[in-house]
Amino acid sequence: MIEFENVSKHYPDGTVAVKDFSLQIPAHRTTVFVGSSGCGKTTLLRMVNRMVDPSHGVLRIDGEDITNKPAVELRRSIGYVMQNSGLMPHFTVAENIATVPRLQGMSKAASRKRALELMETVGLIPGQADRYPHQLSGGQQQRVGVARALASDPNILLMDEPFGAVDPIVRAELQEELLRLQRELDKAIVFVTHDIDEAFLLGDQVVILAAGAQKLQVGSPSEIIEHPANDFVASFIGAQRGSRALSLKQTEHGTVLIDAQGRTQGKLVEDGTVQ
Amino acid sequence: MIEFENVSKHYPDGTVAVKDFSLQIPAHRTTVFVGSSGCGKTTLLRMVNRMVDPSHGVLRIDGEDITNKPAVELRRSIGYVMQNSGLMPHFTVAENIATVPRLQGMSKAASRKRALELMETVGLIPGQADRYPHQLSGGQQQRVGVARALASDPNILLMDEPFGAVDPIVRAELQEELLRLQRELDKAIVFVTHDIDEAFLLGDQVVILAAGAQKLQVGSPSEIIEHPANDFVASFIGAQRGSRALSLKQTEHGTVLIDAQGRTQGKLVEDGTVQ
Amino acid sequence: MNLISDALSWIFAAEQWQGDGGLAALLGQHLLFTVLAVLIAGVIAIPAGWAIGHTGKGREIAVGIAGIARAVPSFGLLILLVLLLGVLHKPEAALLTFVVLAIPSLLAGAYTGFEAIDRKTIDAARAVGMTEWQILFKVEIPLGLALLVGGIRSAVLQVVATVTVAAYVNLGGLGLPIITGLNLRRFDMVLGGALMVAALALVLDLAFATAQKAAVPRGLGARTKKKFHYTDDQITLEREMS
Amino acid sequence: DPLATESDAAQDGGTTVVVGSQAYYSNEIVAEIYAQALEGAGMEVERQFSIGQRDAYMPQLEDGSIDVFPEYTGNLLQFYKEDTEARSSEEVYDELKKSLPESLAVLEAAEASDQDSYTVTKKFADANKLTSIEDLAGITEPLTVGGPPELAERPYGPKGLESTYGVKAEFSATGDTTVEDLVAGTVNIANVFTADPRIQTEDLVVLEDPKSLFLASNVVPLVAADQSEELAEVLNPVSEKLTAQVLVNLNVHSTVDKKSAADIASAWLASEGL
Amino acid sequence: MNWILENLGLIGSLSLEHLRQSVIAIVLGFAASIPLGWVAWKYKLVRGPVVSLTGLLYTIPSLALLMILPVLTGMSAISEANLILALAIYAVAIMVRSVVDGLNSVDPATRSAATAMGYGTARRFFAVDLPLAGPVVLAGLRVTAVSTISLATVGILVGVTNLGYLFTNGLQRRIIEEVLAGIIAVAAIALLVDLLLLLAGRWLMPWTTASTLKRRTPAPKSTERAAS
Ligand SMILES: Nc1ncnc2c1ncn2[C@@H]1O[C@H](COP(=O)(O)OP(=O)(O)OP(=O)(O)O)[C@@H](O)[C@H]1O
Ligand SMILES: Nc1ncnc2c1ncn2[C@@H]1O[C@H](COP(=O)(O)OP(=O)(O)OP(=O)(O)O)[C@@H](O)[C@H]1O
Ligand SMILES: [Mg+2]
Ligand SMILES: [Mg+2]
Repeated sequence: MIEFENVSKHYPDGTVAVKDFSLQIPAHRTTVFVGSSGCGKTTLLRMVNRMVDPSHGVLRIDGEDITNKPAVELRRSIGYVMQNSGLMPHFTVAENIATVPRLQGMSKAASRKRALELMETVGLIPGQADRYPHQLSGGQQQRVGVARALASDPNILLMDEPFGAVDPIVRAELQEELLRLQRELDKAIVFVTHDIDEAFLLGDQVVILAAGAQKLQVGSPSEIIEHPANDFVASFIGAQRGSRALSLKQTEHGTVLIDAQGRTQGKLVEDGTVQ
Repeated sequence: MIEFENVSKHYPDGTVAVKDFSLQIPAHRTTVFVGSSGCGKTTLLRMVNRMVDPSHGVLRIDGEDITNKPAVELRRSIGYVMQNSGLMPHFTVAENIATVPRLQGMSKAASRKRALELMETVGLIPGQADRYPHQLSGGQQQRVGVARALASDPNILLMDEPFGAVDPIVRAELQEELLRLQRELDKAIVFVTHDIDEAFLLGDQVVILAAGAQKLQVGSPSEIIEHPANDFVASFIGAQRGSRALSLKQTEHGTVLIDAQGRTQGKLVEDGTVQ
Repeated sequence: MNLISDALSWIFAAEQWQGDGGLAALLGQHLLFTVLAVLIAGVIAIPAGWAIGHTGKGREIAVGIAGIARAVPSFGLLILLVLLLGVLHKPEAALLTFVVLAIPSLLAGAYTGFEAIDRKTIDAARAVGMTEWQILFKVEIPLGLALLVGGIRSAVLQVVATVTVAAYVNLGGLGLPIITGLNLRRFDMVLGGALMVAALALVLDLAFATAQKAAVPRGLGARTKKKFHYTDDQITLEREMS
Repeated sequence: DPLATESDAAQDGGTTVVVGSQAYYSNEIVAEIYAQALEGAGMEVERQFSIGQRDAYMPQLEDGSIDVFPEYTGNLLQFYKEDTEARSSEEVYDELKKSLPESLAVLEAAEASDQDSYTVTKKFADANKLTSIEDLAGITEPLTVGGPPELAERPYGPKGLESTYGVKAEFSATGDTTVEDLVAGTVNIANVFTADPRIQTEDLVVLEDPKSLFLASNVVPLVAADQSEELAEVLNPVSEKLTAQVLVNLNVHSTVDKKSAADIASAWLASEGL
Repeated sequence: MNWILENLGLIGSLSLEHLRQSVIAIVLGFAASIPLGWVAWKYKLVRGPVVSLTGLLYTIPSLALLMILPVLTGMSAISEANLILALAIYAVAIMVRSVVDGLNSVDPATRSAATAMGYGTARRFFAVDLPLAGPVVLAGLRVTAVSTISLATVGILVGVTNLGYLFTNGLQRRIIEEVLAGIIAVAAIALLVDLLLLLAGRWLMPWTTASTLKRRTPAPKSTERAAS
């Protein structure tokens, strides 16, 4: 479990990126931070692996203040996936994935074996092991990024807009993949996005943030959609789909759902099973 | 009206970007090309203002083969908005907007007046006229791009993922703005995106494309959602929202719509008016 | 330190500055050679570089020529040209040597300036209906200017340092006290001459650094500062050529 | 100095004789002749040629890292005694012997000399009836002296020309192209070495020097004093054969026939039976 | 051309000398530039002064430097060490800047990713920063190598023998082929070393040349031109 207790962050130039933020992030669940640009999501995330140190407040992992552990060790024990993958361009795919095991002193052969296992886990074929990142597509690069983050079998996985730069179809694929992985792996995932759809799709717990990492609402996707805390949240979660207020319309092809502008948004099926 | 007649484009490296493409694009309407990366959308669009010349086939505007007109003149008579705005970094906002009038020989003073009018049209304040593009936010830059494209009052407006690079909230704003503008201006807009939601929101006619600019389906958003031409289209238009197959679920807060994974997608309201 | 003070007093001795062989005259000759050589090289290399940058063609040839030009020792080339052209054409021989020296930097400055421009900007210029000439004059030249000035700057510095060999073939310049002093074991002269060259180079470098800042179009303020910082010198230019 | 590799190489050479030369082709030929003659006498020879100016190599001779060096009596004397009054070959040679540091010695001087001179073209000499530097004083047209840059500061340079002979002349630092400049007419008086073959090939006239502006400067082997006896045995016969005309011929072989110093030296040694 | 054919041995041995002197200078200059460049890159305050001062070294006329250095270091002016030291100083003048540029060219996101994975500072420098700065540093090194080799010829003016000998000797003897041979030999060595460095770069930095298997959308440039 990760615990933020009255955490604040002031950058040297005076920006207050995070103001008095408290939150409990449960283990084995996916928590998503969602909010518009600059609201402090990345800052929150990077505090967990001490890439950013809080100006005030305490961060605990499993009850222990994280400042008690050397930063370098802490980081090796936490997976981190960033937008544009952050892969080392001069390492091959296998070398990238094996980075942390190697840093922890694993032998070259053993770490390569581990890398190949992980490639399978994230859906990469072994033939790509000796390629360089620029020889992969954006989506494949992100898979490598995920594999690398998983290499030391961390309990915590931090993901900062990991799918922000890939195109929608690949993104949907990666999202499905992550859902599948999480069912298998059962990590505490902290995920940052500014796409509310992605947040609702992936999050067990969704945290909607405003500037200064102010919590607007915390809850499960259903709780939030069914009961937005205020108008801002309502409009925020609606903003990206025209509106989530749908009504029924009968057409010759059956019943469809239309939004406030009269645009078709989906098709009504009789029950919750896939059509 | 823009007419593609059996148009193909082979790039020198052998890529067949467009293969035997025919389509009529009506005046005063918004036509959206949507499809995944590399399917040839940009190539199609750039053929209209002769930034790309077709290898085979003919393109007509209002019945006349566009190769009959000098490329430079043709381009001045067609608005073009690209992702990342493509503004001249060394021109001020007003100078950027006035580029085409100036090229056409309009006086400095008159073209500046025109630029200021257009700034108002696209929702920029006059105080920004003498700023440079990098001093504006991404969304504002896109507005400048639109204003520049409108400067010569063209009948045709080509837009290549114009909102692809801005964040979702600003994107929603710009989309609304474009809908409003189009109601006023009544241009033939050809819009490229790979976001199916955007396509359905903006398009009067939506063209779903596969590799080689193969037309999978052409129709209004409702026609396509209600009657996808094949499984691929069905999955493509569903891909970005988990699924568009929704079913009803009663909750204590009222009736909501859930998708195949049981995730809440919206709230049922009694009729089509906004809640 | 003694040496330096000797050199300084040599430089500042009033009689040093007068007459045909005086420092004022030598400084003038030095500058004249530098300016002429860079001008001539510019007339050749800048349009060529622009043509390469605009069309994207001929880059390999330019890189090849520049590579060879850089590999040719100026000192040897000067001697060869003096022998070939004869003593009556020493100034031409020297000038030609310095022109060869200046060309690589200028060529690189001209075309890397164009190449560093965001392709989208040029694409957009074409899409709004600019002709190729308009693209050249309204977009490429203004946006490529800062790197070009950088190229001129490094060409000037190289030429200033090398014009010292002009004295070797009786063409004066600040190399004269260096070469004379060398044979006379007069270190005040050698160091004095060297200090004069370095001071001249410093002044020119500062002037060009200022010009280079001024050449960055206003619109490319904060956002591209960094980029220009790291491409504003010869090394980077050369790098982009290789 | 541990970094000076030249010294390293030489220090171990009790048995090896190190022969040096200036960075001047004519000097190099003579050095090569010495070297081959010594080799002929069964000695191990190491060549350290083309060392540049006297200032550069004298310290190495003084510290023993070079053992043999072809020198010129007058110029060498001036190096040690700038204000010397000696002018004739004998005077210079005698005074030089006295002025050398203890570690150095000169062997027999050759007849051949390669000394500074003022030289004009034949055409100019005929037109103005010149045979001696003195005659220049009568010329009304402006005179320009060409020579190496440092001539401007030398006692026998333009200043000496004026004080000794009353000849006023501008100076032009023509350096390595002095003869070409004279022929081309950019200067009308040139500071040329008397063994320069172009004095013959280009039809030049060496002006006489009745007031001894220049010192006589004969070719002489400068050697390490402690080896002078063995070396003299080999080199004195060489110097004996080295006449003024021989030196010019040797230079012609180098500049006109483009032969290497080694070839020229071995051919000459063979022809002289040395 | 006769002269060249008859003196191939001389040209060859001078070339070897020349190469040896230049390579030592290049290696020394390179070795000195890495720490200097790192300091200049790391500490913004000293960056300006370090980069401009080393850059200014480049403008000291080589002849003057060759005469003045011995006075400062006490070594003999005609010693090879003196020439090599001077050349190494010029090499530093060029290289420091490209080391700084190279380190600057490393994507901060990559650097930050390395930190996030648990690299310590020193380890990160050698495993990440330095290799990624490699291409820019190599480009600087190539420029340095070429100019050092061409500059080394001035050594002859203070009495250090290398290919520069062919210039002065050729001038004294008016043998044009000799001077020409010198120029060609110098240029050939320079281009050869340049090529070797290029190949070494490919070998040491395989990621820079590994082909992009996925088709990269080419810059629209070429086709537009065809269209306009
Ligand atoms: N190193 C820094 N120094 C100063 N200010 C910073 C720094 N890093 C971030 N900020 C500022 O802190 C605020 C929060 O930044 P943060 O990167 O956490 O936002 P974010 O929610 O991740 O935004 P985005 O969605 O754009 O990634 C912003 O105003 C940002 O400009
Ligand atoms: N100048 C070119 N030379 C060669 N191939 C090209 C060129 N431009 C585009 N292509 C190729 O043509 C195909 C279609 O490209 P196009 O840019 O039209 O696709 P798109 O649908 O706009 O893709 P995206 O959504 O990524 O912008 C792609 O395979 C692309 O790689
Ligand atoms: Mg962020
Ligand atoms: Mg496109």
